Amino acid sequence: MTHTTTQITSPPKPSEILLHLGPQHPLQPGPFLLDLKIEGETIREAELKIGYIHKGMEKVFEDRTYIQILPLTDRICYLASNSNNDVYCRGMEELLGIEPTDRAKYLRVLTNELCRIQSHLLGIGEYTTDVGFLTMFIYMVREREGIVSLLEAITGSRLNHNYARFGGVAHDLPPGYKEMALKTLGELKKLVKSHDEMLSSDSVYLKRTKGVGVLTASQAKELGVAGPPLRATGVEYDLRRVEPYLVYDDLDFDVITQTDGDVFSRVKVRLLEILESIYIIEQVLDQMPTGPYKQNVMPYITRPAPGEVYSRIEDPRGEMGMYIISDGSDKPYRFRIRGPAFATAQALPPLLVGTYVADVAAIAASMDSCTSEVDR
Amino acid sequence: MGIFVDIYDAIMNFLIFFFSTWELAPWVRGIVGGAVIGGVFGGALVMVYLERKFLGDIQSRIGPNRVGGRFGLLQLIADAVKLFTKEDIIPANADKWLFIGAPIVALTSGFLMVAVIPFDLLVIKGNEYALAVSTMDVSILYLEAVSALAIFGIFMAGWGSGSKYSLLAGFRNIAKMIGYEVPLGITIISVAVMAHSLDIVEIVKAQSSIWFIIAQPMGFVVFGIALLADVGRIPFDQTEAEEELIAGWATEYSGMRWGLAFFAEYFHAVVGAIVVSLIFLGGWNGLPLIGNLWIPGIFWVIVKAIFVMMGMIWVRGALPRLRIDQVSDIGWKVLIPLAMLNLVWSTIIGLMWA
Amino acid sequence: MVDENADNEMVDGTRDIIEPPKIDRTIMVALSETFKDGVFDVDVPLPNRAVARIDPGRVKPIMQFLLDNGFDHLSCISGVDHPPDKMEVVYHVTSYSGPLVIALKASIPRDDPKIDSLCDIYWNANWYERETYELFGIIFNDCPYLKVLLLPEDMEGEWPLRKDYAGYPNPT
Amino acid sequence: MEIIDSFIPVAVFVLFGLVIPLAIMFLVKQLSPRSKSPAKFTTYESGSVPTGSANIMFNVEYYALAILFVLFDVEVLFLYPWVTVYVNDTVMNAVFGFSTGLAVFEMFIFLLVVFLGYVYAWKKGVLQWIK
Repeated sequence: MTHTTTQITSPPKPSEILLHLGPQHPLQPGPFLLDLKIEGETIREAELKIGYIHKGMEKVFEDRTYIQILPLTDRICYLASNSNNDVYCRGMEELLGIEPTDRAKYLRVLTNELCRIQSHLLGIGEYTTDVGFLTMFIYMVREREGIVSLLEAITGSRLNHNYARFGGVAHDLPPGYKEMALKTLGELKKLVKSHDEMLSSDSVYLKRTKGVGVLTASQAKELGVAGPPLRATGVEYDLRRVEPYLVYDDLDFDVITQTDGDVFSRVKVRLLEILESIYIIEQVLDQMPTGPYKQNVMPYITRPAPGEVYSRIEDPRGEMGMYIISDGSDKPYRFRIRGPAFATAQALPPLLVGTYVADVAAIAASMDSCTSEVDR
Repeated sequence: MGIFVDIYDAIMNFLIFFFSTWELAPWVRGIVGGAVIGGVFGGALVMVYLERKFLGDIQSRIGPNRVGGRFGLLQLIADAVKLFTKEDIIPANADKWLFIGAPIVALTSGFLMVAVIPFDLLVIKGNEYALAVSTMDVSILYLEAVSALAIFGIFMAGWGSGSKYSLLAGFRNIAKMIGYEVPLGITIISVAVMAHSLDIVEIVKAQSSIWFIIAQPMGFVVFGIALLADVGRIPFDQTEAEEELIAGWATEYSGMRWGLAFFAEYFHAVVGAIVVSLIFLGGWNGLPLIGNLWIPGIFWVIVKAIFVMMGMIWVRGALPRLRIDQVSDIGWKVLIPLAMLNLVWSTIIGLMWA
Repeated sequence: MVDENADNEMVDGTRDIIEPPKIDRTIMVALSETFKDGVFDVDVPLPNRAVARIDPGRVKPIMQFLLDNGFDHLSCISGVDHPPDKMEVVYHVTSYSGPLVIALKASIPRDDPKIDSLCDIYWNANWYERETYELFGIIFNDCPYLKVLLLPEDMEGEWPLRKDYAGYPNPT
Repeated sequence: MEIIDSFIPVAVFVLFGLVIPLAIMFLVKQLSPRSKSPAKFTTYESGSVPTGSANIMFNVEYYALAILFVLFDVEVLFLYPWVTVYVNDTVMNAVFGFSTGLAVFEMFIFLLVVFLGYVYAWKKGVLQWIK
């Protein structure tokens, strides 16, 4: 793939139009500008322009103490706030040389997987509404409510959870949580299975998604994507398996892959990952050890030794990495956020070239890019 | 029940007597027939409400539930008030007359369709009177012709808005309709073949023993799909696909001007539903085997039309949107051969009946 | 591992059937042997992490070597400002078949921050380089579209992530 | 009833179609607020300033389809008068001297010819949406 597929290189011919999709377009999860040069219904060139909600987080973090950064990591991507907390805390634990308690590890896995489920549910919902299937969107949002309530019961908040702490987590489970979770998840499992069946048998849906926006495994690797778009091409790359963090070593789960690499497969991977996450959570609830949920010493002014760390996690969208450089003070010297959505957003324009205007919504939504995180 | 029929017949007798003796009957009939427009307009309102509630049920949500009590009955009134008091904007680089004309053309097309729709057949002193604003020998041909006017309306809106989304939608509309007018026409012919007439009244009368949906189910399917495409509802709403083209041809329309275009769409959907109930579902003929059950024919037409509308809403709840090239493919490669096959089938059946 | 790769080959028939290179820390030895004076200060702080400094003039052959040895995923490019005299470009390179993340640091002079672009080697380097350019003013030679990505266009030339940045507007 | 009688109500309905929207728009003009600002009168393009005109030379990629559509519509027009007379022996015999079966047979031949042309167009790829 060449870089010319990411840019609009020439002015439109008389038969072509330059169409701006964004920054306010119904297909978008957040503001970005997608410039399309189209001829008839076919896209000749595409260019993605981002930065409409650039928050300068990396600069802001350099001016905050380590504890102050923690709630801000939620805001990188509100659908993956637990993952972001966790990756930051694990990085900091490495710098500080402490280890979370066993129970905290399980609790973090639990919240991470719940977070993945609700993110995937909303991702699939957004996707289905982008192919004109509003019904499935509403079903998905309805199902997501239950998961968000489960997260709320643990963390006390529905969107920006801010749950992980250095060396532990913020709270323990509320009483009776296991029964409540198993009940909700059991219902969710049935519903997701029936939705999967519905989507796999709806002929119009299949027409819209099969063979659309195809990525082969080698292309996906070249474009540098990770997460569901990569696994949909058949590459079994999941950081939970490749680089087992927390307690994923002790848990039994499959890395979900599909083979076609098209839009349908990407959604299918997410659907099946929801089921897999439910399976993980059931194990976590069974195996959860008793004991303290956080370290006794909670340093309020954290001054890690000079050094640097690159910690990463399997976000709902792919590989989330944080590169923290400490100079021994109470603020990071440099804080770099490597977001998964940034990588998938970069890979979007080459996928769009040569497809139809109507497929833009399907392809863009199937990559499940989070604009908030792309812009940071 | 019988008393209602008597009262209904008495009113109708009076009206027919009244019109047939008045010298200016056609003119007056046209003006009084405006009530039918009002009736279908009310039907469009019912469909909007039905869509909100029934689609809400399908999608496991409530739908309007604040304005006008628990069931949101006054939501439409609130919407109308909102539309009336919204600012009307004509974009600077729009073609002004096309822009203004488009909703008028679409709405007029709907009105003209209403003119020939018979709602009932009254037999008075051995004479048959169709309860229609205007009767003609070729009403089904006329119906198809004026319904095609709406395509011009949408294209006028698409081209005249001066917006790129609208332009794409306008071209999509043309591309879609040239694929679907042909199967629509052929299925209408296959219906007419069995009734040996192009008059809707005759077509409905021919269904007194057996509905045409039973005689030619394939024709019903083809007609239904083509009708969905004609009125532009999911899965054929490419012309206003929200996630692709904002609102398609209606992007630049605001306030009541948008409201008119919106109502024109629902008007077409309602008229389409009535047409389906007339030419495939037996019209005022009641149910097969059971008969009319002493209920006046007009109610049968309305009940059947409501069922067709619910079917349209159901389809919308159950299916995503097709892509425009797939729409074109389905029209040309599936529906046209099926429609021709159905024509041959219905001709043979029609001959056997004759 | 072997099974996974067999699956992959079944998926993508066009790929050559080559045993993928082993992703482990021996790559660091190979790297420092191949580029004798190009790679130095090799350190392996954690089982999955390796750090090294590289000669900024030889970044392209080093990356090509890594790509040929199975490190097919450029995870991230970060700039780090070390006033008063130098800047660092940190490359995090990893692989789609193993956990090892190699952080390679190239120090460049602060008054003339230039380094070769990796866009020919790793396709996805493009946006990372553009981001580093607009935030630090590090110029990547031959980057195909080196212009602002996240910032507004009139902020080009501000370099906000440099340590001495005083705030907008700050014409430099 | 004369034919013109059937169309007089139609003419009245055309008047309705013209008058009702205009009356509604007049009413709206009295009710709705007005505030002029230049940005309000640009066309909507997702919040970006539109570049280039929308009234372009569009590639008529379905030109062949349009021609085919005209052909089919003409075919359908041929069928319309035929449906009313094909069983009516007296008319057919009086005008053409055909019996029923013959008229149907002839129309099938006609349909077959059209269908062959349709298959030919399909094979030539006319029905394919151009990418």
